[in-house]
Amino acid sequence: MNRETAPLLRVEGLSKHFPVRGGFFRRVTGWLKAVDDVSFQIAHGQTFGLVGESGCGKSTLGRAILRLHEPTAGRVILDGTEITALPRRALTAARRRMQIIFQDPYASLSPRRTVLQTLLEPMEVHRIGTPRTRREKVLELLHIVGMGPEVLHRYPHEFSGGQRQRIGIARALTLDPRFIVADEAVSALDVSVQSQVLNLIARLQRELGISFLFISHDLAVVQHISHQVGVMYLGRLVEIAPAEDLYRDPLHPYTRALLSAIPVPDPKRRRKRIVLQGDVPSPLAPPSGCPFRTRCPEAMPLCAERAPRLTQRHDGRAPHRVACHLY
Amino acid sequence: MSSALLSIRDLVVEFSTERGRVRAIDGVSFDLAPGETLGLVGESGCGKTVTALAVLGLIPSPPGRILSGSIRLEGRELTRLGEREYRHVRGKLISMIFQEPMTALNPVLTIATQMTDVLVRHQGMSRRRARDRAVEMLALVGIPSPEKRIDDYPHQMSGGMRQRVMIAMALSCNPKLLLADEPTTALDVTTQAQVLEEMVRLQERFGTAVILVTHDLGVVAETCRRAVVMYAGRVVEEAPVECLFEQPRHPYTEGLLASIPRIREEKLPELPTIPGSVPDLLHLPPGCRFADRCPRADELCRRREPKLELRCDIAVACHHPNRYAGCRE
Amino acid sequence: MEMLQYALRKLITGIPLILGVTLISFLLMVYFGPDKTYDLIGKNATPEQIAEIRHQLGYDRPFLTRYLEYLKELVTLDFGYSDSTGERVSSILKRTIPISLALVLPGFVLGNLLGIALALAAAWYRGRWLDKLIMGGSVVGMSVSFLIVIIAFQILLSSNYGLGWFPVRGWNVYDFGDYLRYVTVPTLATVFVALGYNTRFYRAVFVEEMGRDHVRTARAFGTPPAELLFKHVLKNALIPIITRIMFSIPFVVISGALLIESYFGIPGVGLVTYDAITTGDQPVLKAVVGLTAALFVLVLILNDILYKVVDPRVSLK
Amino acid sequence: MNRSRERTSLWAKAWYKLRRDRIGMISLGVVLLYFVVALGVWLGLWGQGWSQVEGPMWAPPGPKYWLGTNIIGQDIFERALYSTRTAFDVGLVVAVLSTLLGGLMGGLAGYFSNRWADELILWLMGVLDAIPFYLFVAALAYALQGNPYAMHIAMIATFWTTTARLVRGEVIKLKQFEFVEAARAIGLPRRLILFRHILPNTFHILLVQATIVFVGAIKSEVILSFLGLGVTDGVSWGLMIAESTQEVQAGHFSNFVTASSFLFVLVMAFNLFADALQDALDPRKVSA
Repeated sequence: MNRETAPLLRVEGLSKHFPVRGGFFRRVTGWLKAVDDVSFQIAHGQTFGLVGESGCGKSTLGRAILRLHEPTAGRVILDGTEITALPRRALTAARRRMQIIFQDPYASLSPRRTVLQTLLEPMEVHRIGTPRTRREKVLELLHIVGMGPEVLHRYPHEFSGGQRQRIGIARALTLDPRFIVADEAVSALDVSVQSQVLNLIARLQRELGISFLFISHDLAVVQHISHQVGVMYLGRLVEIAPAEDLYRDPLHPYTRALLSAIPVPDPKRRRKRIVLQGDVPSPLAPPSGCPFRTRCPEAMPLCAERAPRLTQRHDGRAPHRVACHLY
Repeated sequence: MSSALLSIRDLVVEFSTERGRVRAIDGVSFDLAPGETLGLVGESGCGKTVTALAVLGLIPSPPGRILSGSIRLEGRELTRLGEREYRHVRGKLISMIFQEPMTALNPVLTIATQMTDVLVRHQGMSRRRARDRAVEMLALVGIPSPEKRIDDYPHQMSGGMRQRVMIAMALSCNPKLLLADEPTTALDVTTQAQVLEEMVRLQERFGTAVILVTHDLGVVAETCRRAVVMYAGRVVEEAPVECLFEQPRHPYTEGLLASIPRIREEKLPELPTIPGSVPDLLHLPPGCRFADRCPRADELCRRREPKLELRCDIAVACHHPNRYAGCRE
Repeated sequence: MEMLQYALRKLITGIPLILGVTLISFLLMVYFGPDKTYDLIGKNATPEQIAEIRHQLGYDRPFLTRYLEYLKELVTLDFGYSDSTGERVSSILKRTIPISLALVLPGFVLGNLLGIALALAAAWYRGRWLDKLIMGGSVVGMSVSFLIVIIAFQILLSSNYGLGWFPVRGWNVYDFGDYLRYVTVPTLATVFVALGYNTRFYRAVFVEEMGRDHVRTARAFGTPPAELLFKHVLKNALIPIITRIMFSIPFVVISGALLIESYFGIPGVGLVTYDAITTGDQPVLKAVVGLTAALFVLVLILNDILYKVVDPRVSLK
Repeated sequence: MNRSRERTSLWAKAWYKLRRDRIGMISLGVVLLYFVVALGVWLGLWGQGWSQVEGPMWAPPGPKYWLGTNIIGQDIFERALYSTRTAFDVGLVVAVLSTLLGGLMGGLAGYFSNRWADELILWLMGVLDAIPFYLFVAALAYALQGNPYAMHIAMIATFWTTTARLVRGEVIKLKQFEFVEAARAIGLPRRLILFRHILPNTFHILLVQATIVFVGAIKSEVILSFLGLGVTDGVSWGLMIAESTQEVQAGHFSNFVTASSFLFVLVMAFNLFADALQDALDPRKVSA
């Protein structure tokens, strides 16, 4: 296969189930299916936006891909290497190629280590370069994320949330990864800083050709930087489409509801919105059939019987896939 | 404005911290008409929540205290009320909904206990009457089978449900003013829509005035009639939402509006941003607090702090505001 | 039913704990403990006499057998006879435990109740002078040794150099009046020593609870101070309070009683234990250690069940 | 970011805060003064005449015997000085070793929480907590056949559990933090994650715990010595109080008051210092 057209990351049937214990001897009495049979691909230098509400399993999915959570089933193939099959030592080496940016800028930096220590550590672990080249690399990375050498010897508590997030991004870049998971990377930031960081990530991916899995609960945030967007509900992907298609023509009733629920900052356009009834069901006891049917305005008897599979939309030109019996 | 329900003038709230004294809000003034919905907008640390807590006399003290200024509810000065008198205001004339539905309700008391306590205290109802009223209120905020759910403990409910309970509890004594502090921020988007809708519907029905404290301009656009924008402890702009969104006058409002993530028809090459970050309240610049981040800042801005100036129904604190787009008088 | 099942499960998980405690104390006290052969028959015994007495004492049997015998004693509550007095250990305990309870209980209860009351006051007036006064007093109280308190109180209240109101030592209790006369000074000493620690602990608990969102909500709805303190703060703080009280029970009964009883010459289980320590009376020591471990497990179970009672969120699953 | 803010580690910030705490600094001074006294005894500068029986029985305080003499004519002041050394002997040994042990065990238990290593350590802590302290000391004294360090060992063996529980809780909390996940994501070995990223963030607990254990050890020594289970060679405040109980009944209070006051002032100073330290190190306050 041509390297240009082959995807960088292939996720096939990935599942992460957590055991639930109870009963007399704390036996395993059930499984929480945080991620259930998820498949998608990310092309070289592209960003895949993953959207869903809290508890839908999107963060678990991101961590399972990196094997920060050990997946229960399924395969992850990054750049031809099957990550899920790697033994421990090889996995450590493979971590050079995949990194993660976290949500909470206050919790993601080690509080008693300086910026320099934090940024040198990945290179030390992987024995990259000499002390001198490592230091040069750190300065270069700081420059990329818009910070100067004066921050090298400072501690995380001396920075604002946005600055910490930049340091976290710099750390993820130290190993020149091919792929980065950004887990709610801008959600904890104020609006004015949020767009600074979003622009930074978009620039990095353009200039360095890194592929991103950008996880967020906010469809509006995802739009700006995503090429593909996937929508998750109760551990499953319910819709995947190129960004333009998804926002122009959302198919799954859940995607539509999500889109219409976003408050629009324009007082003249108070639209009628689809307000979903009730709450997300507990992932411990998901509904039969389609997981969304309990809140779906278009639910049919069929939906309770059979879970819809993610299928290519028939009429479409674009690779727009949706898991809904309506299509 | 004598017709105002709530009138805040030059309010200053100070906190003593390890590194020195900080004015969390510094000279905040605005009015609220009966039944009106006002958005109090700004980013974290701008003082919007402190303002709401000050209205209810709930500034944690120590370390905080109201240094000066006045808060009047129907002409009655609240800052001078004793603790005992204030108790008859809280929950009865003014009530408040908080951001975190997970922690705002007492975990070891049932919903029934918490709601009836308020009604018994402020309305002098018998417990039985109070319970009936509480069930009624729960039904109004859209809780299914309220006569059963009322005996639940908070942890048996979802976040959205709890926030509805808070709304029901807050409106149960028919207060004149409801302070809603980021009531939907902790909720998921789809739940957020439900809860907001519920709140607006009830507020209209009861004729309650609302101060909606939020960082989300989208929420303000959809629910409020007027908005007060705060930055670093000060009001920078106050205007009817139509004017504010169509023609923001303060460069901060303008930047904030531009940088809201929104679904766009055309993808922009670069998202608009406000450069820099919010100043440290301990080391404020001498002039305008926004000057460091403002594209229009000049010598004057760095030297002198602009005052909030009112023209027609738009007030702005800026030396170089956007052109005035006309007013609706 | 759910409660019973839970208690049963806890009891089963408590078994390793009891095994551990008994094993360690058996190892230290009996296996590596003092050899009593020569105490019993003197230095000039013949090898046959020595072998005979060692056989009687069980020293020649394997470790495991002896340990299992100890466990059997624990299960049947029959610990044999005291080495020093020859009295049945079970009857010694039966006689002395009630005295210790009567001695220690008033101080324990008062120390906790007063501690909670002072802590509530301090937490309510946090940062004001009353808080500073109470907390200052607590630090002073924490800094005085229990031993010094006992001696000082005895001098001040009981001896001829002080007020001389109460008996100096002993325990001649025949009616309630006697009881009050003998229990007062030990109780005052216990309360004095416990109060500092208790007040500090409880204040920290209350201050944390008062900073919670739901207390702010209660204030935002005009809840008056008494209701706020008792219905919202105290009630929510019950879990740490219960934990502290429950887990101090085994120690108060043994350690607290030991010092007081040995100083005041009160014939409770503490004094018996102290005498057993000094004379190396192994049957008594084995009984005390075993029973304390059992008490500890009981406390663990009771504690968890009480959690369930005070906090609806706690599930026994 | 404001440039005027000093670039400081959390430790430097804590020290800065501690320096501004007047009560904390005064109590630190008192503790150091005691330490100098103990050091002097170690170096043989003073307190060497603690065991000489040369004075008259129960001499009143005066220029020769500053605080009088005891029942057999020993200089009470000398004995009190020497006891300071005994207290620091016990306090330092127990505080340092039990804190190290507690930190290590708590760290391991927390890092491997809900696995067998954790279960084992928890079980051991439960067992040690369930054995009555005085009995444990006595049993250990038997088992070690009069080893003078039996008391120290017993204290270390029982005092580490509190520290370990606190550290375990903190480690479990820290493990959830994203910086630990970040360390895993860059492929840092587990050992380094624990020692480089997790344990350094529990040092504030260890430091405060060490001061608390120090106080606990000194106080326990007094009671154990009184019960005859403690110090066997040398003299300690506890032994002084033990011998004073007979004197007290005869109306001679100097021995009792001296030992009690020496003990009280040191313990009080240490308690106040521990409070100040805790305030200064509280991460919730420091990061604000």
